[in-house]
Amino acid sequence: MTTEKSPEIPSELYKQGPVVHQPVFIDGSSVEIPELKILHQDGTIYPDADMPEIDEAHAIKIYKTLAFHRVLDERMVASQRQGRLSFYMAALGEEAASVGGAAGLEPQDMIMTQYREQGALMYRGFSLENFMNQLFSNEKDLGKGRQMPIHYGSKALNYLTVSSPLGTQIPQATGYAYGQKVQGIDAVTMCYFGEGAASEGDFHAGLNMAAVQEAPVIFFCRNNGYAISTPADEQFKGNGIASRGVGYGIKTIRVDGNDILAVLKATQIARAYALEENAPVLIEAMSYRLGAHSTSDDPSGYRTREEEEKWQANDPILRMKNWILAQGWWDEEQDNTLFEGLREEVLAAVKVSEKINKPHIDTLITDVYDEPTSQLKAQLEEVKAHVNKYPEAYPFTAGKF
Amino acid sequence: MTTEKSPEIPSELYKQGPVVHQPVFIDGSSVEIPELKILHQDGTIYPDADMPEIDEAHAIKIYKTLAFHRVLDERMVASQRQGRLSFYMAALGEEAASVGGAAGLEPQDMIMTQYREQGALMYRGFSLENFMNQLFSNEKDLGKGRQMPIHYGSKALNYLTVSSPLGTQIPQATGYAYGQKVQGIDAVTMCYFGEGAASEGDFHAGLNMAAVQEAPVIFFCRNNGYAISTPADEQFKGNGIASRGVGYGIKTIRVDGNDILAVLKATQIARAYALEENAPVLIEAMSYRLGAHSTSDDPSGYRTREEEEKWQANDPILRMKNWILAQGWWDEEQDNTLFEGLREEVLAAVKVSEKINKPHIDTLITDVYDEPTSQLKAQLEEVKAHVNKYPEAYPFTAGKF
Amino acid sequence: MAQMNLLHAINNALDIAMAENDRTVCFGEDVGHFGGVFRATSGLQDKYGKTRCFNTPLVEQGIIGFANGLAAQGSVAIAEIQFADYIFPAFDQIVNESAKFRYRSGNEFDVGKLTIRTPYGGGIAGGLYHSQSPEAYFAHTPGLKIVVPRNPYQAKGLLLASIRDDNPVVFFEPKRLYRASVGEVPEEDYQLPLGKAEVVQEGSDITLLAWGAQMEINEKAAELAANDGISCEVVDLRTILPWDIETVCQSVMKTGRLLVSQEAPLTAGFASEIAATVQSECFLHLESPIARVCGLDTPYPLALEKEYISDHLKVYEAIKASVNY
Amino acid sequence: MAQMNLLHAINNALDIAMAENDRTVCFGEDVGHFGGVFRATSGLQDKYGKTRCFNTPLVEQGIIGFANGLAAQGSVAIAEIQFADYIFPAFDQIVNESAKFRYRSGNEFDVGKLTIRTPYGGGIAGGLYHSQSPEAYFAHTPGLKIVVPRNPYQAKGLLLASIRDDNPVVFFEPKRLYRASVGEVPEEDYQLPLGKAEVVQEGSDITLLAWGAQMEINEKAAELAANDGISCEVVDLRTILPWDIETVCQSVMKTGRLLVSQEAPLTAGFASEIAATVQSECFLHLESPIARVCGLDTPYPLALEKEYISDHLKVYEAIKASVNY
Ligand SMILES: Cc1ncc(C[n+]2csc(CCOP(=O)(O)OP(=O)(O)O)c2C)c(N)n1
Ligand SMILES: Cc1ncc(C[n+]2csc(CCOP(=O)(O)OP(=O)(O)O)c2C)c(N)n1
Ligand SMILES: [Mg+2]
Ligand SMILES: [Mg+2]
Repeated sequence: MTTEKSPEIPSELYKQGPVVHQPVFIDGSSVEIPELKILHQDGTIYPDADMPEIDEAHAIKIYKTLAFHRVLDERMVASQRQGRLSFYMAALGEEAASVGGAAGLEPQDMIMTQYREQGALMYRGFSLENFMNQLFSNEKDLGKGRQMPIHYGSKALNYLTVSSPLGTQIPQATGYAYGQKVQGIDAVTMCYFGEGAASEGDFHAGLNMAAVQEAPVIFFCRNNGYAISTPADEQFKGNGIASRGVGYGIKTIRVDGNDILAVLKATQIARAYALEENAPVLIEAMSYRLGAHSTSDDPSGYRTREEEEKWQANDPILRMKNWILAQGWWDEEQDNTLFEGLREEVLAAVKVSEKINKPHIDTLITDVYDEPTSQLKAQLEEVKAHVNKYPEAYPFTAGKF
Repeated sequence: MTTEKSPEIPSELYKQGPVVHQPVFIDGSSVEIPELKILHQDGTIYPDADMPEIDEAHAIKIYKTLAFHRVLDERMVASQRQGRLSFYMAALGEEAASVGGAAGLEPQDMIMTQYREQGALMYRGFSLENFMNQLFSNEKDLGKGRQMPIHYGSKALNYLTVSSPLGTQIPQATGYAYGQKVQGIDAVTMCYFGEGAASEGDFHAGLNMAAVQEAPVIFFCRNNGYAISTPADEQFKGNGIASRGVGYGIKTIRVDGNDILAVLKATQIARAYALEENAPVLIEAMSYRLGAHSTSDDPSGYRTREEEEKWQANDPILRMKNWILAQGWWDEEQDNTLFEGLREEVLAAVKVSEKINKPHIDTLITDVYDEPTSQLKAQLEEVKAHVNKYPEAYPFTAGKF
Repeated sequence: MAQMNLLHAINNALDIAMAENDRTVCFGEDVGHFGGVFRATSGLQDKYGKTRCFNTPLVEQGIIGFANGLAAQGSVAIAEIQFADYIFPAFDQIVNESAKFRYRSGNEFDVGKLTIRTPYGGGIAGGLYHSQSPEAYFAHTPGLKIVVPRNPYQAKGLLLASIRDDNPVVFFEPKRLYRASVGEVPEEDYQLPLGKAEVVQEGSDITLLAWGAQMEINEKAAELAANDGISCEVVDLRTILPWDIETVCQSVMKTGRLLVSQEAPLTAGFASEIAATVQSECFLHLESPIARVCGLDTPYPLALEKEYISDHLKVYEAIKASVNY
Repeated sequence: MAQMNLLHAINNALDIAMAENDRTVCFGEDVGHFGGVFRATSGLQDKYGKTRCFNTPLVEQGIIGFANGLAAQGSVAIAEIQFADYIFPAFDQIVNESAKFRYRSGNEFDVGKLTIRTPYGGGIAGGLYHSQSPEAYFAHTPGLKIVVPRNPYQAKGLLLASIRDDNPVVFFEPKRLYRASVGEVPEEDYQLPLGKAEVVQEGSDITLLAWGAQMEINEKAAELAANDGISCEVVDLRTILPWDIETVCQSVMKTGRLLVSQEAPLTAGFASEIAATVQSECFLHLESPIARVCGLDTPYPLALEKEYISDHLKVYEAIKASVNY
C-alpha cells in the first residue's frame, strides 16, 4: 500500500484514501466501534467515566419514570391476559433507552418514536389517564380511539403520534428537524427506531438526507436483538447499526442501552452537537427485548430461556436503583412505597378508563380532512340512520347521538 | 479508551468494540478507503501492481469494445441532434467501468444495469443492428419498441432489459444471485448503478439482503460525480459509496474507474470471492460523466468547463490505448482503421434501422400477460377498427394488419 | 378430505408447491423458523431447509425486489408481506417492476413465477394499519393478477393456481377468516381457475357480488332477504384482475340488479370498476342503479369499526332499496 | 396579464408562495441550482437561497418522508417528484402517512401544509416510464386531495390554492402542456377553488368530462361533433379528490349522457369511479351507457403511442356512439 495521492482524480468530488496497486477489501471489521459505559450493574461508576449532567432531582425524576414504566407495562400485560385490553407492547429490560434519551433532551425538542418508547412519553409527563384512555380507545383518547393500543401522541408534549408502518418516522424526523433549523428554533428532533426497522428503505433515506440537508436530528436506534422472531444476525451482517453512520458521514456513538447514565450522556452530547453543528447524530443503544414482542407474541417459539436469563442480569432499572441507593438519594422503603403506590394507581385507572364511552359517532369522519367533505357528511348521515334502525347491532354509538 | 470487554452484554448478538467511559464519536473518517490503480494515464503500469488476468487477445477485444462504445455514442448523440433519433445517453469518459466490469465476468453471469452501461452489452456481443433497432424502436427491436432509446436487453446474452426507475435492479440482483446459488449454478450476478441511484431505498434493501441472504452478487457503483445536475456532494456526505459497504458487512473495494486494468482486476477478484464465499462484493469505480446526462440535458447550466477539462485528461480509452501500444499489441494505423471503420458501419446502420417498420399493431397487447386476456383482445379489435376508419391518423400501423 | 382452517389450507398449498419443485422458495419477515406471525409457513423451514424458507430483513421493497429477481432467474418465488397494510413500500417494485417486466422486455424476461401472499382485511380490531383492503390500489395495473379466496377450499386451489400461473400474482388472504373459516379441503393437489368468478347461489331478483371475507356477509344478507321473499344470486369474483366480466354480466342480465359489497372505502374501490363496466354492458337490463356497499371514505377506524364496515345489515338494507327502487 | 406557458405559470405561483411566507420550502431532485429538469423551480434558489430551495438526494420515499415531517413541523413543504412515474417509491409515505397523519392522531398533528408537485401524462414519446397518469392510484385514499390543471391560468390558481389548502395535495402537472399550452395569466396573486369542477362549454346532448391534458382532446372532439350537430357540454373535473359530484351530476341530468376520457388505462381508473357514481345518482336520466374512453389496459407503449391513447378521434367516435345508442 502506498500513500501516493492519485494524480488523475481531482479531490473536490470525494475524499481520497491511499492509492494501492494490489486489491484490498475493506469490510465490516474495518471500523472499530467503541461502546460507552458509565454505570456498572452494581451501581458503581467506571473509574474514569465522564458523567452526564445530572443532579439528585433529575435522577429521582428519571428513576420514578422508570418505575412507572415497569409497573404500567406489567399491569397492562396482565390486563390483556385478563381480556380487559385487546393488545399491549411492553419494553421490559430496555426502559433506559427511551427514558434516558428523553431525559437528555429539552421539552421543546420533538420526539418521534417507533412504538416501544412509551418511557420517553412518561418522562415528558403524559398522565396515567392519558395512557389509559388511549389503551382503551375511549372518547377521552387524544387520538379519538382510532389506533390500536400503544399508539400514543401529544402535541402539547412534542411527542408525535405513533404510526404502525415501520421506519416512516425516520425521514420525517429529518424534515421536522430541518424545519426547526430553518426557523432558527433552539430545538432538535429525536427519532427512535428499532434495529429491525433500520432495514427499511426509509432509514437509508432519512439518514442520508439528514447528513446532506444538515438537519439537527438525533437518530436513536434501540438495538434490542430482535424484530419479532428475527434475531439481529438475520437482520444484518454489519457491526450493528452504528457502523452505518460511517457510510452516511454522520457522527455516531454506541452506548450500553441498559446504562441510563451512558444513554443520558450520549444524548446530551448528541443534542449539543446537533444544535451547534446543524448536523445529525446517530446513537445506537445496545439492549435486549426481555419480554414478548407484544401480547400477541410468544418468544418461546424462537429463543431460549438461557438467552433471556443472561439479560435478566442487566436490568437497567435495578442498575439505576443501585446507583441512587449508593448516592444516598433513595432507600428501599421509598422504593417499596413507590412501586406499591404505582400498582394501585394503575389498577384504579384501568377501572375508570375501561368504562368510559367510545368516541362519538361523528368522529367517524372528522380529521380525514381539515373539514369533512360533503360526501363524508352524507356518508355519516347514512350510517346514523342505519344505526338508528338497528340499535342493537351498534351498541357503542346507538342512542348516543 | 479501555479495551475491557463489556461484562454485561453477551457477545453472540453483535460484535463488540472497546468499552469506553468517555463518549467518542465515530464518523465518515473512521474508515480509510484505499483506491486501486494499476495503469498510469501514459500507459505504464504502477511498479508494484498486481495485474489482472489478461492476454493480448483479451486486451484487444476489450479495446475494440471501448472503441465501438466511443464511436456509437458520438454518432448517436449526433443523430439525435440531427433529429433522427429522439433520445440518447452517452457514457463519455466512463466507458472503462462498464466494459472492464463485463470483461471480468463469464458469459453465464447475469448482468443488470442502470442505463449507462451499454459497454457491458457491447462486450457481450450485442450486434450493431440490435443496438440500432432498439434505438429506433422498430419491429426488429428485441424489446418490441416499447421503451425509450437505450433500454436494451437480451436474454441470450444474460443482460437484463434496462428499466428506467432507478435502483430497482439492486434488490433484484440479490434475488437473481440467490437463485443462482440455490440452483448451484457457477455464475454470479453483476449489478451496476450510479452513485445517485445509491440514494434510493432499494439500494439499502438490496445490499443488506445480499449480505444476510449470502447472495453471490457484485454491486458495481459507477461514481461519476453527478446525478443529472446534482453533484455527489449534494447526494451524500459519506466517503463515497464504498464506505457503506462497511455498514452492511460487505467486502468492498474502490478502484479508479478510468483504469481498465484496475476495474478488470477488481471484478475478477470480486467474482472469485462471491462464488467461493457465497457473498456479495461492492465495487466503487471513481470516474466522471464527461458528457451531458442525456441528449435532453445541458451541463453548462450546473458545472464549469474547467472541471470538465480536468477530467478530459483521464480518458480511459486513451489510457488503454497507451498501454496496448506500449505492449506492442497495437499501432496507430490499426487504430485509425478501427475508428474509421466503426464510424462508417454505424452511419450505415442508422440508415437501415431508421427505415424499418414500427412494430405490428398486435404488439400493443402482447406480453402484458403470458397470454392476452379476452378484455385485451377486445380492446385491440376496437383499436384496429378505429385505425381502419382513420388510417391517416395512425400512419405506423394503418394498412399493415 | 380433511377439516382445515384457512391457514392450514394455505400452509398445505405451500407444502405441495415446495414438495413438487425444489426451485420453490418461500420468504418474508418472520416466515422462517417461526413460520410467520400468523403461522402460514409453519413447518416449511424444518421440512425444506433454511435455503428455501427463510426470514428476510425487515424491508418490504427489498422482499419484492428480491422476489422479482429470483422469479426472473427461474425460481418459483413466494414472498410474504406480513400485513397488506405494509405492502406500500413495495408498491414501486410491484407496479413498475413486476407488472411491467415482461412487457418492457418484449418477453425477453418475465417474473411469471412470482406470487405475493399477504394477509388483508379488517374486522379484527386492527385499526387503520392492520385492517386495510388495498386490492384496488393494484387493480389499475395491467400485468398483475389479483386473487382473493373466500374459504379454505378456495384458498388452497387458488393459491396453487397462482403459484403455477405464469404471471405475477398478488394473493390477498382474508385474515379475519384465517382461523374462523373452517371447511373440508382435499389433501391432494388441485387447482381452481384464475380469472373466473363463481356463482355460489343462484337467484333471480338481484346479483350480490363480492370477494374474500365479504362473501360471508353477502350470504348472510341474502338469507335475510330470502325471508322477505327476495331471491339473491350470490357471486364470488375470486379474481380481481383480470376479472370475469362475462360471468358477472350474465348474472346481472338475468337478475336485472347488481349490488357489489367491498370492505375498502367506496371511492375508487374495485366495486367502482365493476359498476362502471356493468352499467355499460348491461345498460338495457338494469332495473335499478348498481349499488355499492363499501367502507366509508375514511381510514379504517378502531373503536367504531362496527359502524364503519359494510356488514350484512347494510347489505340487506341496500338489497331492499335496490329491489324497491 | 401576461402570456405564460404552463411552466411559467407554475414557476410564478411558486415564486408568490415563497415570497409571501418565509416558511415555504421547495425541494426535490435537481430543483435547486438547476431549477428542475423541466425548469419549474428556475430562479427560486437564486431568489430565496439554498435553504429554501434545494436539491435532495435521489430518493423519492425520502423526499416525501422529509416533506411530511417538514409540514408537520409547520413549514410549507412543496416537494417535487421528477416524474409521476417515479412517485411509487413514495407511495407508502403518501398513502399511509400523509393521508392518515391528521386522522390517526385525532388532529394532534397534520401535514396540511404539504403539496407534492409532479409532471405527469403521456403523448411525449416517453414510453412506459415517462408517460404514466397515476392519479387513480391515489384516488382510493381518503385524506388526500388530488388536483390537475388544464392550462396555465388554471395551473397558477389551482397550485396557489393547493399550497394554501390545509390538507396534503398531490398536484399533477400535464407535462405535455408545459410549453405547448400558453395563455393569459394574471401576474398578481389569485386562487381557484379546489373540489370544484368547471363547465368549460355548455351543451345539451352529452357531457364530456376530463381533466388535465385530456381536456384539449375533449374540446377538439366536441368541435368535430358540433359539425354533426351534436351539442357537447365540456366539463373539467380539476380536482380528482374530493371530486365535485354535484356539478358533474347536474350536467348529466341536463344532457342525459356522459363520456369520461382519461389518459390512464381503463380498468380501475378514475373514470370508473365517476361512471359508478353517476349511474347511481342519475340512473333515471341516462339515455345511454356512460362511456369511458381511456388508455388500453397495458403499460404505456412507445412506438405505438398514437394507437394507444384516447385521442380526439376516439372520443369523437364514442360521442357518436353514445348519442346514437
Ligand atoms: C412497514 C412495516 N412492516 C412490518 C411491520 C410489522 N412489524 C411490527 S413490529 C415489527 C418488528 C420490529 O422490530 P424492531 O424494529 O427491531 O423493533 P422492536 O420490536 O425490537 O422494538 C414488525 C416486523 C410493520 N409494523 N411495518
Ligand atoms: C426512481 C427514479 N427517480 C428519478 C429518475 C430520474 N433520473 C433519471 S437518471 C437520474 C440521475 C441518476 O444519477 P446516477 O445514478 O448518478 O447515474 P448517472 O446518470 O450519473 O450515470 C435521475 C434523477 C428515475 N429514472 N427513477
Ligand atoms: Mg428490535
Ligand atoms: Mg452519477
